[in-house]
Amino acid sequence: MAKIIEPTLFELSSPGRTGVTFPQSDVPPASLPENLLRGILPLPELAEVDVVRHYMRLSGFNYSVDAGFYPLGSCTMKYNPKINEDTARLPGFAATHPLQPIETVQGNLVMMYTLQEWLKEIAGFAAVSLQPAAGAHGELTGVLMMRAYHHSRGDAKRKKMLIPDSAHGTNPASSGMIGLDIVQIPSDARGNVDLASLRSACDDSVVGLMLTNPNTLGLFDEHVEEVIRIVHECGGLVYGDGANLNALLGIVRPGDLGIDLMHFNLHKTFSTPHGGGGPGSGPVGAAAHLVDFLPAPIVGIVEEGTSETPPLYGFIDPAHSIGRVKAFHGHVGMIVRAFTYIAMHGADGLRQIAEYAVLNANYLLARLRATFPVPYDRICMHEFVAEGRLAGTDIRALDIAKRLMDYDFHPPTNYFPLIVHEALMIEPTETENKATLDAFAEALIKIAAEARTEPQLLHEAPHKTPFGRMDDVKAARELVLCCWLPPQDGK
Amino acid sequence: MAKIIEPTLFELSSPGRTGVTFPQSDVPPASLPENLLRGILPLPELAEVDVVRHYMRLSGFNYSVDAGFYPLGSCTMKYNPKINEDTARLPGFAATHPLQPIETVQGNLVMMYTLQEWLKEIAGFAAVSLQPAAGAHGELTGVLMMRAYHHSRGDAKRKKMLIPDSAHGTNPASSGMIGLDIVQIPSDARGNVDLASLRSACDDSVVGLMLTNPNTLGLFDEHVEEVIRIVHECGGLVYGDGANLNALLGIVRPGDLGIDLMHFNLHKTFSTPHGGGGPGSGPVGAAAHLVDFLPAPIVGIVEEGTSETPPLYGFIDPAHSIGRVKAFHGHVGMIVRAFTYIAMHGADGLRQIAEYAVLNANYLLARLRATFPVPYDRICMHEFVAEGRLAGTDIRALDIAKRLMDYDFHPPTNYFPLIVHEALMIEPTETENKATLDAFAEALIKIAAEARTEPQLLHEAPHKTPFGRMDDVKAARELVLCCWLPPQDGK
Amino acid sequence: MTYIPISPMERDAMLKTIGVKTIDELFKDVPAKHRFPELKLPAAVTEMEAAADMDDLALGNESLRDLVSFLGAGAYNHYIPAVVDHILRRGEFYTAYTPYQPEIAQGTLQAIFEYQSLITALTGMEVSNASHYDGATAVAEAVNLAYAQFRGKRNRVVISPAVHPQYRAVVRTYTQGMGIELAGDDARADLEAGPEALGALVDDNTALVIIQYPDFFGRIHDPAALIEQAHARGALVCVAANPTALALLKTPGELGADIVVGEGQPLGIPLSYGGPYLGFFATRRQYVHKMAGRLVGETEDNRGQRAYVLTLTAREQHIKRDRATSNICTNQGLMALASAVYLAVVGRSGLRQVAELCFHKAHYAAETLGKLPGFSLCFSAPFFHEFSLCCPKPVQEINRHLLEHGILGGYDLGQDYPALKDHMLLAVTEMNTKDDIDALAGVLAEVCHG
Amino acid sequence: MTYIPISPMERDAMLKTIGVKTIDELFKDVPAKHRFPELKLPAAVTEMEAAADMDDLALGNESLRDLVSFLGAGAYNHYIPAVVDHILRRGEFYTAYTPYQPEIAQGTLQAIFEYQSLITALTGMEVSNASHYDGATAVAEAVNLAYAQFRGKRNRVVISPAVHPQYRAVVRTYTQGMGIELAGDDARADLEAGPEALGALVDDNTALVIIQYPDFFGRIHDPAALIEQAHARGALVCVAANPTALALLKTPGELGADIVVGEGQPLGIPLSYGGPYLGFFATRRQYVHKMAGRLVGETEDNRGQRAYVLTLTAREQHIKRDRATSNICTNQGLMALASAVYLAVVGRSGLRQVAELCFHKAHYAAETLGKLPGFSLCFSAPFFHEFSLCCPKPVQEINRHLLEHGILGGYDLGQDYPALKDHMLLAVTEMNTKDDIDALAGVLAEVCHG
Ligand SMILES: Cc1ncc(COP(=O)(O)O)c(C=O)c1O
Ligand SMILES: Cc1ncc(COP(=O)(O)O)c(C=O)c1O
Repeated sequence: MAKIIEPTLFELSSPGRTGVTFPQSDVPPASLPENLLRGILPLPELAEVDVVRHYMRLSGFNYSVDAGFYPLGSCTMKYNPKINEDTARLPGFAATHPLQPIETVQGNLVMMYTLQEWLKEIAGFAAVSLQPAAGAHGELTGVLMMRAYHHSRGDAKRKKMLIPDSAHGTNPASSGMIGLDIVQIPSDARGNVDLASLRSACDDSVVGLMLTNPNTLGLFDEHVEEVIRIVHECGGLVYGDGANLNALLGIVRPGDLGIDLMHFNLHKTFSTPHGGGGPGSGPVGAAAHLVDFLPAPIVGIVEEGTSETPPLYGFIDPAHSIGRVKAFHGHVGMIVRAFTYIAMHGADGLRQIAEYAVLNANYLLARLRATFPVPYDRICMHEFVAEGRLAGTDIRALDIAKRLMDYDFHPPTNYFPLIVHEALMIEPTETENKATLDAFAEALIKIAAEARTEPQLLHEAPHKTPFGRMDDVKAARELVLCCWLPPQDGK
Repeated sequence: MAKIIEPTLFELSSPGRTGVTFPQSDVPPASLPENLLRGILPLPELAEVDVVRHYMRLSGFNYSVDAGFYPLGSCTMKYNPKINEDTARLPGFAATHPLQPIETVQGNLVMMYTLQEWLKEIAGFAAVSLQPAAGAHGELTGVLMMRAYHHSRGDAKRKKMLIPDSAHGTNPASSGMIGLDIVQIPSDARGNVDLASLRSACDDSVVGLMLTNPNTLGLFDEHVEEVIRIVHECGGLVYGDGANLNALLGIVRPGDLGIDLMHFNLHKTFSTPHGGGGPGSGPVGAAAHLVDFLPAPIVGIVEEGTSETPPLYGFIDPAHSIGRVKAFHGHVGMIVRAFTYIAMHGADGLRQIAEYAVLNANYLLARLRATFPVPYDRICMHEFVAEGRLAGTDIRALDIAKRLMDYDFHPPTNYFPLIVHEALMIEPTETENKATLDAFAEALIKIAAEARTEPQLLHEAPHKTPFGRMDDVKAARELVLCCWLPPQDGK
Repeated sequence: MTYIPISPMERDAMLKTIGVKTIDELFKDVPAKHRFPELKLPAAVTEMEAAADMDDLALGNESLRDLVSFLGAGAYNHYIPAVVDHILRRGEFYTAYTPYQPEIAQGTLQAIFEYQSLITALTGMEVSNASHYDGATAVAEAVNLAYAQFRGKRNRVVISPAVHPQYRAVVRTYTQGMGIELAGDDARADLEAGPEALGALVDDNTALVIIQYPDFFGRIHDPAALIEQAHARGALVCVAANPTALALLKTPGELGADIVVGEGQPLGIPLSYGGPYLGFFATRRQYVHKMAGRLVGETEDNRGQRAYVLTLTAREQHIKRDRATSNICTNQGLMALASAVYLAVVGRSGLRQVAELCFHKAHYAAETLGKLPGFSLCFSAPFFHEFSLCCPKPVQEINRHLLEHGILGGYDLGQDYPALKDHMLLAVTEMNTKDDIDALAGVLAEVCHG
Repeated sequence: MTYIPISPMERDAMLKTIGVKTIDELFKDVPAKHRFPELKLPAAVTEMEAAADMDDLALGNESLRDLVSFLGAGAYNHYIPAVVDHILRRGEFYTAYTPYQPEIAQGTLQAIFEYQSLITALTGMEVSNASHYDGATAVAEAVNLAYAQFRGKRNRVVISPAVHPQYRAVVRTYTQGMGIELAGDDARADLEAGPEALGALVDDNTALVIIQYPDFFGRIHDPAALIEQAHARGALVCVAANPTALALLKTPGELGADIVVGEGQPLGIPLSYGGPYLGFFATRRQYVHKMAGRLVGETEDNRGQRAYVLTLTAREQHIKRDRATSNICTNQGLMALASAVYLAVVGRSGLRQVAELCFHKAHYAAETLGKLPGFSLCFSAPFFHEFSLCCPKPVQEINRHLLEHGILGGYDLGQDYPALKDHMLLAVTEMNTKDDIDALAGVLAEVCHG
């Protein structure tokens, strides 16, 4: 029997114990439909103090941005300003119902409209929908829009989506999900999209290209305009995976480069917290020719204002919308946070974000390139990818990642992008100071030395964390996915 | 050099770094009085993320009620309901200025008036002042009132305050602070006030008696009415130290027993959190003959209501008030929490608090009396005091306390009350469940066994905490009480 | 105001280490003609100003703190115990990423594992994933599961017209261009017909039958017969359930459902003008390999401690790429945590209490309003906490009047169902007092006279 | 609703272990005739109801969210960065007791140590304690220190009439019956006289001289000469300082003060209708043994780690009992933490910015209002962020008008100082915009005409 460090809610439960209770009914009782009633409701029985202590203890097992450096490549784990948590909780926002008459929620609608405008301006698009719930959801929205665009032009034969081999898994998955065929485009020796391969893949069956730029190597494609031109020439569209927009704020607008549509990750670039897995928010921006295909509805002015009265904001359905991608209007709680964040930064502040994100990444690259192989070694953007191998040792990226935990750092992303062996994908973000970066670099350099002198230290790492390495095979084999059992007491 | 686990704010500071900044001025500048200006402002320079991480790490070094069992005798470390934290932060309360016209703060005043009424009812007094900031502050208020009462009757010769030997240090300190002479009254063999000694101390120089009942042994004085009668007979007053009121809610009203005045600890009995040392709140209740001496002002009805309009609440100065004991009206933030708490409990709920606090204490006593000597062993109230000595070992209460930390419990209060050798004063409170009490008892029993088999384990405890035993002598000798040094950069 | 903790001095030292003179040099790969655009955004504000501005914006809304609400239709006004947000505010939870590194993410992992357990307990199913974006996308993902289960060989999905109109819309969006035929998705269908009527639409090409329980109109139909019919044709059945109602009602699991999804918002999640919410998704063990999303399983660490990890990751996009069942990556982690804390703290008796309060109050409201002259109840089936009221005037007009009395009226069913012109869908929860309901009745009575 | 986690079954098992049959038996020592009184309290409510009731009560106040405020007089409306409350909400901090067990309280101990350091940095002093109840009681404790320092042999305390009237009241309360003579505590004194005038009151029997800096009227006087005078007589000097002003002004330490106290509320603590606030208390090293309150000192643990403990505890009530300098036990720990977080996050430049904004805005206000017909500034001394305005009508009447325009006017000085009838003390902080000030001027101009 494994040792139980913290019992589950069900194990902590005790018959008859109660937590938060509710008032007695103030109306005459109606009769319950006996034939439709369930038996036992097998939820735990706990007092409030039990619940608080349980989650206090669980929280102590987590690493977080609030606790330390979290250079998880591709995830933009920047500091989440606390003011955003407060503004999102203002009852004026948090206690509004999604189906209220628009006249009663002009605060929400002005805010959402303004954020649409700001995102258009920041990335160079003609319109933005705030509906998608996360990056991948934005991608799904985007690929549906791309296909709908072609169909609207009577062009139904396009079925191929071009995706660079460095792309995030959600890119092919999004395209695959709607039935497109994926054609993988290799990268060239400098980490760019290989132009020759791209050219030969481009024909009139191409829906488009899903481009991540800077790509997942952290590199700005040196021929980005050429790449886009090639796709456009064959009638394809270029989708931008905006996960890496943090590097481009105030530096270049994807729309200006010719990207046709793109999702934003408010939960990366605009600092809405990741929540241990979500919620995110993945607005989609579209160039003029794609505006009509955006998910319905978007926020717009439904009655122009006058000199005395402000305009009335409401919802507008794009003419050829692909439809709704979720219920209601998007992750408004996240939208409030991103709005607050952008308002506090302004144009100069946004540019500084990109500048310092890129400065920090290049600084770490400079400090680490002598220790770890860096396969595509040139000036990077907000992140870079090293190889977690060390000549003459059997150390793997995973070992290095785990050992970093003993130095109280969150490891970088491992094993992604797939085109780098033993990838360690390092994204420091702009909210880390030099002392932290130095300490991190020094820890990695020390670990590289340990790999030679005491490799067991790495193989068996982590040592100082509350939990050690996991038996993934057991989990997959036994598939214990929940912990409740119908209680015995028949209640 | 000692190893630094977490640098101080000053050590983390870096020149030129900024955190929260403020807007540019929107008014024409005035000229600063150059001759009155300071040089360097030697505060740290940190970013918000630095501050958050620092305090996250510090918080991880603390034990708390939210984290686990905290049977710190005399402190009533019960669970603090989360709703109280929210109600106290409602902007309608938290953003009101103490000097606003009363017409604009009727919400505050109704609440404060109602809490006064509730506290009167709960403890059996004629009036209550919410002004005192903590228990000791309530005591100071009380002893000043007692003397003022005597003086008002032309009786200026009373200078002696009787204080049982089991009393908390604040009792003699409060009396000493206003220049009274303290006469210590011993306890009898059953832990009661020794009646003979009391009788012989009582004469016309006695201001009164400061009585803690249940006392700090956790025992209800078996002759409480007799004790009070004796003091009253010599013209003295009886002050009740209400720190232990948790045991009496709905069980008996101190006022009904003849106590003349008493402080409440909202931060014990009524669950306002201790805050790592404060703030507390120490309202004082007074019997009819002492009402006029309460600190000024108290909340009252200043204009009676009509069938249409509610009464107007405001401030009233008691006729012979001792004066103000602090600025403004008391710890309103704590008052909101206590109000919420009492409202949720009602009369039955309050009685249950006392019942279960006493049940839990007696249960632990029953489980532990075979293992540790209990000098005054009878049915206890909300707490009891054992001796932390074990025959045939050199183990002290301190060793046991420190070893308990390794079992993830907060130790009981040590070395208080002074009349028990090696005191371990255990107050479980009503918000702990049986499983926790059992685990605690078992840990203590196990520790008693360890004391015999592996005494070093105890002498050197704690082992599993982030910090080990402290060098108190070094602290007192070197007296390093702050950590900033004028910076060198001359900025 | 920015959050950059690097001083100019430090910046210069770093540039030197990098080997460039200015930050601008780091951006030479960016086409010069588009480099450094001037963004037309309002001037930056400090935190103090932002706080005030956001306060003002929020005051531009009339919130449910000011209004008495009878609006539901997929998002419900329930009491959220204080403890829920207190736990959500812990930085250890909300500023962590998806738990890719289990050694330092057991807090999140165990919390998800418990969430999965709570959802299976509530729904009567065997496995639950770690969440979907919302109830609507969870329904769409059920279609994906069924489609994958039959390897694309069954192309028909039967969906009840009494499924939330927005959920049906999302299913249409997700399935467009896939050659999937949606049967039953007809707002002009006979809405009185019970679930059995749907049975007629199920054929051997049907991959999935989707119903809602209680349905969009709040009605509780026993779906057992329909489920049997569907299974007889080899089709799977997905039930979109209201989680509060499941405290009272037979579980979809008992009733034979293959997939149970739903909107988890009623479980301790603020209305927040529509999101973030929580799509829950549970199914039977046999379909687990086809299920989308994160999944946490129990295991052990190398110190012999019980622990949890993300498992069966081979189903997911980062491994399977274009052959993954779904593209989902970021999900609703923190909202799943909110619902778990909610379920833990209200517990067995509390959730039942909430459900009963909803039931009794809704029935009191239905009885009171149904008797008002000019008004009538539109369906006769048993219902949970929502019901359709046939009104003597357009719903919008009535709602305008209600708003003047501080009451947020019900949902205008006419927007989605032509036959339900002048029908209002009203939701009643534990947050509505008898006085609220009587006040609603009072204003409605007036409106009718006016 | 209670928070008792013991089920009836468990209760019975526990009673059995104890050896009694019922809980009531545990109370047999309580005199029967008073046992189990029936408390007349309103029926218990659940959390949901309590939340709503408290919301209603809070709405019974007009708060500074709704009003533009120029009210100060010892409590100031400053911006509190969001991060302050986020840290205060961590259960590890707010649900811990006083750090009696340092091995498991280093979070609190280091936080207090840093607070002490921040206070000494701000005041220019050598040692600070861990807090007093508020500014007023901190002043009273300064009297205790001085009295103890001279072993009760000096019985005179000189206090400026320009010290906050409530602080003076508290000093009177604390010193009553001790044979201490309070000189200068006269609301009819010449208020134009600078601190030097106080000097005349200092004699060889004087233990302590107390002034406020800036004073209650907002004025900044250089106290150096007075301090010299006092020291020449062997007396100690206590300066009650506004901590925000100390970002700009010469420190009392530089100026020679022996004790510096003050109200810490401006440092990130909500107004909360007057409390809980924070009394800070700093002094010179030589007086540390006479200082009241908790004190944290640096040390090492037995693992060689730097650590912190409560030190010099022999001064305190639990050791010294009746001979302790003060009875203080529970202090303002969490408020001290709030001020430390505030000072850390606004930092060197932020606090200076706040102070300058206060200064400039107050001066703009003074200039604007002082020019209004019928109004005039009452003092000519330099001031910080508060000033006295002589008004053409009773302050209460003016304030009623202002309130109608959503403005909370200043403090009516006439209540405390007969000579200042119709004088209003106005405070201006970074929270007041130029528009606010202009609006105030507009309404005042109207009032004067009316
Ligand atoms: C490059 C890239 N694209 C897409 C995504 C998917 O975004 P989301 O997780 O918000 O769905 C990610 C997320 O990690 C990503 O890094
Ligand atoms: C019995 C007793 N009396 C008085 C006090 C003093 O109360 P406070 O700490 O609130 O000043 C305490 C506090 O621990 C106590 O336990």
